[in-house]
Amino acid sequence: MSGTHKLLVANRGEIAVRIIRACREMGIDTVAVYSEADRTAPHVLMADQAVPIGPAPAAESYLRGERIVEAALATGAELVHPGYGFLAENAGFARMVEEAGLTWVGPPAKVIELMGSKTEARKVAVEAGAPVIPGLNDPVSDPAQLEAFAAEHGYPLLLKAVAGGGGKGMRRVDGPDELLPAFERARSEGKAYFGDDRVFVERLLVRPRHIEVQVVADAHGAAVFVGERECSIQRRHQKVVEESPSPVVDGALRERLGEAALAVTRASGYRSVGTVEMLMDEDGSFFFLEMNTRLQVEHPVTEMVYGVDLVREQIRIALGEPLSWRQDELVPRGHAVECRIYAEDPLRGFAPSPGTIEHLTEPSGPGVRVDSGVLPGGTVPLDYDPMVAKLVVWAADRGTAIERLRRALGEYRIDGIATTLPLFRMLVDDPDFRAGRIHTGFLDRLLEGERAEALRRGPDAETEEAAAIAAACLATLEAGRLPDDPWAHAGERSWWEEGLRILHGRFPR
Amino acid sequence: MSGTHKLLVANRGEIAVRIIRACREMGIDTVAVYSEADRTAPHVLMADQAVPIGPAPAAESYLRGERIVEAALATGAELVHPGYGFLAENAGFARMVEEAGLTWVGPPAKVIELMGSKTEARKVAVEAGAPVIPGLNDPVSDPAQLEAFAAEHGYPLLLKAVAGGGGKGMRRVDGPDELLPAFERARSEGKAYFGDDRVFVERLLVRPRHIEVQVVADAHGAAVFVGERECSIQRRHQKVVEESPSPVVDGALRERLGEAALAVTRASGYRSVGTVEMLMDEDGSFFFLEMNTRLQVEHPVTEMVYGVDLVREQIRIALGEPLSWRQDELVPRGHAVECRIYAEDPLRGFAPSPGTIEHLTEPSGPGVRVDSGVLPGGTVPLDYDPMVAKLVVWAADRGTAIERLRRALGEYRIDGIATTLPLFRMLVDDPDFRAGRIHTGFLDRLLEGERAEALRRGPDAETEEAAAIAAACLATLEAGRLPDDPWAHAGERSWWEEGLRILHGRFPR
Amino acid sequence: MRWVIRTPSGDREFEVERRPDGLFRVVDGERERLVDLVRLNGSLSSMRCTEDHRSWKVLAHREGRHWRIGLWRGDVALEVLSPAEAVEAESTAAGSGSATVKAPIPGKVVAVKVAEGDAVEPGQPLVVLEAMKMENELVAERAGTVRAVHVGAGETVDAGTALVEIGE
Amino acid sequence: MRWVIRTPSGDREFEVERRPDGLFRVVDGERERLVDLVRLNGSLSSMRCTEDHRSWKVLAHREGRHWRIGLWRGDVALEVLSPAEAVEAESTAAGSGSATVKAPIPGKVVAVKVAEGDAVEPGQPLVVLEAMKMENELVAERAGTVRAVHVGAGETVDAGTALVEIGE
Repeated sequence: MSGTHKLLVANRGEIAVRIIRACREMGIDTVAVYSEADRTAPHVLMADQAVPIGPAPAAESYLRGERIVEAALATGAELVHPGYGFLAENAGFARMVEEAGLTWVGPPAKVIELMGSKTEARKVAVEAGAPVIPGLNDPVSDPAQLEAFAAEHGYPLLLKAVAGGGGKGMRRVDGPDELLPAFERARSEGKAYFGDDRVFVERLLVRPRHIEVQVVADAHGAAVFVGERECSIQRRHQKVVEESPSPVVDGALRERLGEAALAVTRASGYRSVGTVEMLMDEDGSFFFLEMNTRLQVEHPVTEMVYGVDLVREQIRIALGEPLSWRQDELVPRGHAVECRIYAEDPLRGFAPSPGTIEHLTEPSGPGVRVDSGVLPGGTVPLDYDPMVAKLVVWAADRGTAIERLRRALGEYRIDGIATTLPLFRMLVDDPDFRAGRIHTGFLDRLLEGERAEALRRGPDAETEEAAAIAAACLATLEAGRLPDDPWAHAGERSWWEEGLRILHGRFPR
Repeated sequence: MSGTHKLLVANRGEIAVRIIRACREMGIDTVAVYSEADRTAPHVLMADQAVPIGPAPAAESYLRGERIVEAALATGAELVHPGYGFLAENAGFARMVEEAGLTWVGPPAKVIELMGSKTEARKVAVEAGAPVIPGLNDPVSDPAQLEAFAAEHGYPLLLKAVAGGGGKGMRRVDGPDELLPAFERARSEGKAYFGDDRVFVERLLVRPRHIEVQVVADAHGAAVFVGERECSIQRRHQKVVEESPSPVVDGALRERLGEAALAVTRASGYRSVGTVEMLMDEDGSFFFLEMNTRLQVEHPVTEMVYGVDLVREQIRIALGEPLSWRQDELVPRGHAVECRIYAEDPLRGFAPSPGTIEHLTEPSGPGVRVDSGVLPGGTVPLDYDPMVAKLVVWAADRGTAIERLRRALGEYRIDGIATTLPLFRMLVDDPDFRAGRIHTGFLDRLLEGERAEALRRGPDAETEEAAAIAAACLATLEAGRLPDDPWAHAGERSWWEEGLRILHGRFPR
Repeated sequence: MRWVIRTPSGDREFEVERRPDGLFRVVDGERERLVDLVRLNGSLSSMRCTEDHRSWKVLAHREGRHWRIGLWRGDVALEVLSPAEAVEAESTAAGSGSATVKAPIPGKVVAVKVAEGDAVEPGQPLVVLEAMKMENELVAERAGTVRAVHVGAGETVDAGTALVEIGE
Repeated sequence: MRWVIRTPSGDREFEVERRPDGLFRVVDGERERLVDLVRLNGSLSSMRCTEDHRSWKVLAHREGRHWRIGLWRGDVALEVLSPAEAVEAESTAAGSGSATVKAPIPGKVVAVKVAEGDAVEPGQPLVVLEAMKMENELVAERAGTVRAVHVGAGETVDAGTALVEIGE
């Protein structure tokens, strides 16, 4: 019953689960690695083997490349899949994997290096004939350079940590007053998270859309694009909702986007699945932003619309197999939307909300997919990215997909930690979102307005009334168990509540 | 926030949940009806309103049409959706609904009546030019007729209760000795379940495939077919696994099947979604079997392959809207397989296994859909059909779909009741199933052979060893809590187990 | 039993009685409802109003008097109080002139942006806290004057630790 | 602690000891394993063998000495016995010459196909029981002679009710 190959997943959470699922379906055995905080995490439970690699902090576990390579060698895994985040775009780790005689499930190390440098990637794009946004070609060493650039191109500007990604180390600058503090903050975040305090500057489009093109290239010179994703719903430059296709991309524009993305892909010597990110202006013109040399968080929307399995394909390509599809076989059908469920409290400035998941009900049924990294009773550790799951829906068109999303959000229940679910329940009713009138500043603006107040107020009056009645009945039910004092304070809980509490406390989860 | 329409679901279990989900996505309010056994069933929890209609036995609740109509009138529902089973093919109920001024989500009562009679349906098919299987045109009143038919066409024969369906009231006869007892049994089951003891006889194809064609017709004269489903994996004439497309149907054969099905659909004056069932011989010739004038249990495989929502379409058509698709827009993509999860014990002759679901983990991730009618902690009542959920997977091709099914079955855990999950885990490894070499007697034959012994033995040696180690550790852990006697008998459980047991027992579920 | 339910849109008072048949009689002013509420697995309940047949799947989470009720259209945060407690809570809330800004999560203080005596406006950054790979700015919810600063940059704090006091 | 684990393919004996570090030392003949088993929510546990890093999600369901362990590749039914119990259980099973056919589920007896004194073959129908809309034939699992019939057609029976006794 053992597979013919064995793959180590150098990641955790939902993406580790996603990769293990793909391996199961390919008959490939899997090895998980885990930190002390993840001893009983879902990816550990699902993998065929699991190897501890260090204490909770990522810097001492999931970022320790040499321990991960050791684990692969110890278990006989020949493939290493990095997922996204952690070491996924670390050329040094890719090289370390290959030097150990293992197969890296991703592009060659030198391509990661090339496209990981914003300045080099920009040069590749220019040479490939893809449009790029105005900006300085080299990192800013002196604030005076910033001022000169601002004088030439005007505000707003965008400061980006050279090694940054996923919204970390990015700062918007709206005027001269903000220039220096933003520069300091971008440098400090770059240093703290990526060990690199160099910062890059470019013109900021005022209401741009974030459109990205999925590309796949094999080791035999074939490459295709698999449509685009619209990732404009962001918060603090962090994607929150993604969809495919984009509401503003028609067939002709899709061709042009795809050709530009493929030109960059080919020029970089790419091999594996990857993503070319573009910024699109309100007039439909687009600019190369960067290339993500890895699997993307939001890959499921493309999978649902194109009927492909990108993780499977990525592993096939790493094994040297040829691309499964010709370009003309990749035909979009319907519309998919993904919501990233974060353990963050939208009512408290999106403060991270780690803790124990006391209740979990996931939606299912037609057109609904949940890629989850948590179990009921499990904990969301403080040490890692707070994304706990992705809810992805598909339907025949965008309007129906949004209605389906509303239905799925209604079924979705996570209790014990705060999540971004209430935000999404509000979003599906927003007229601008429903009409597809979105841009990268959309969500931040939405949360400033009266909708934020609505979020705080909670659902409609009828729902509030039902909740009040339910609470009154449940309070009566619980009070009935304590004849003397209806109120259960800490030390006065009824015996069964106490038993349950102790039961839960006794077993590490 | 209220919808513009309100629909009553005259059913329970997973199909009631499926219909409520479709309504949610269409902005239609929902009314559930329920028996005493279903006071806290999922469909009751999900609907906007819920009306009790009687005690547990179906004959006193879900089959009481007049109470259901009363419930619709009392709650202001204008639409009634019957699901499948119960009153779905009861023309009298359809008529009662329409006479009360409500809208029936299904074909006109007279079409239900026409196609519900096997003899009339056969005449319609003959007139429409569809091939039919040799058989007597009228019910058998005298065993002598049976003997005469057998003398002319030979054995095996099939006896079918006139009003039967879903495998109830069907008997295979292999020789003269079995003729009379089988006739008696078919009559008695017909009488018991459908109140009609008339029985029909026809030639039985020896290793036929059961292929059915999904049709959809609107009120404006348009009709399309949405590919075929292969339903050959059956047990006692009850479908267990269905897939789309059929492994033996190519484009040309699909056209011929579709045209025959549409001819019958048009000739019957059909309107709504419906299914034309065909038997296919080993040489690819096919015969009209019957028409199911309702939504089919296995509709999700068609939905996943064609990217359509059949329940939504059914409701749209009942509201008088035109068909959403032209025939040429209905293009199949990939392959879908459905497993019906029954509360039955495959190790004890598929004996029904009602009870409380103590643990439930449903699979998810790419290409997996679960249409479930149960909740963790919920009960499976003895009074109704034992199907608790449907697991449906989609992938780019049949082979990959089967690998995905294996992965999903591995993730699926239902504890507290016996289910058919172990059967499916065995099936995905069967070489004949994997090669698509299936027929309607396939499963019964499979279960006679050494595979049945494998089912009894359980999974492979490595898994058995892991289970033994787990049990030894868990037993030690539990024994450690009872210093005197390591064995926890009923009265000697450790305090927290007892607390948990009482906690569960105290609250009705 | 009498309860004051404090919802985002105001207080409501209910008289609730469990009848021998297991139904709850819920009286709200002149309106009387019969409610069929059954506790299921863990925090899950089913609820139905017998008059209008409205039905809900209820997920209830309780911490002392604070409840969160999850229904199909979203979650509602409530307080459930006895009538006496309601009066008492009212007067406490009204009388308080100062607010304590607490750490919503465990984390590391990256920067403190205010000092004792500073005047602050609503939305003004007070403390930057790092947790879960993000820097989180804690801002003033109301205008006032900083009465005390309890932490310094570099300190690690637990959830609930008082960081800054703001008075009038 | 010593356990005999009775699996479908035979008995295995384990000596299990919980070490101060929380790991389980499991000795099976000459082979020794260190097992990291953690109980999670309800019936769920995680398990890992430290030597070969094999890892499992374990769902355990127990009724007295009978356990069902659910793993990724399927469920395994086991008995967990003390060495003394294992010897005792062995002798009971071997000594018994008769079998009682019980109703596996509650239902209604539709027909009784055998009478006292009949010789039966494995697979021969004994009783037809109706439940959940289906007629279910209960068949003889072994050859023998019907020693007693405890029910008649039309009777409603509970799960576990003895229906027929078959002897040698």
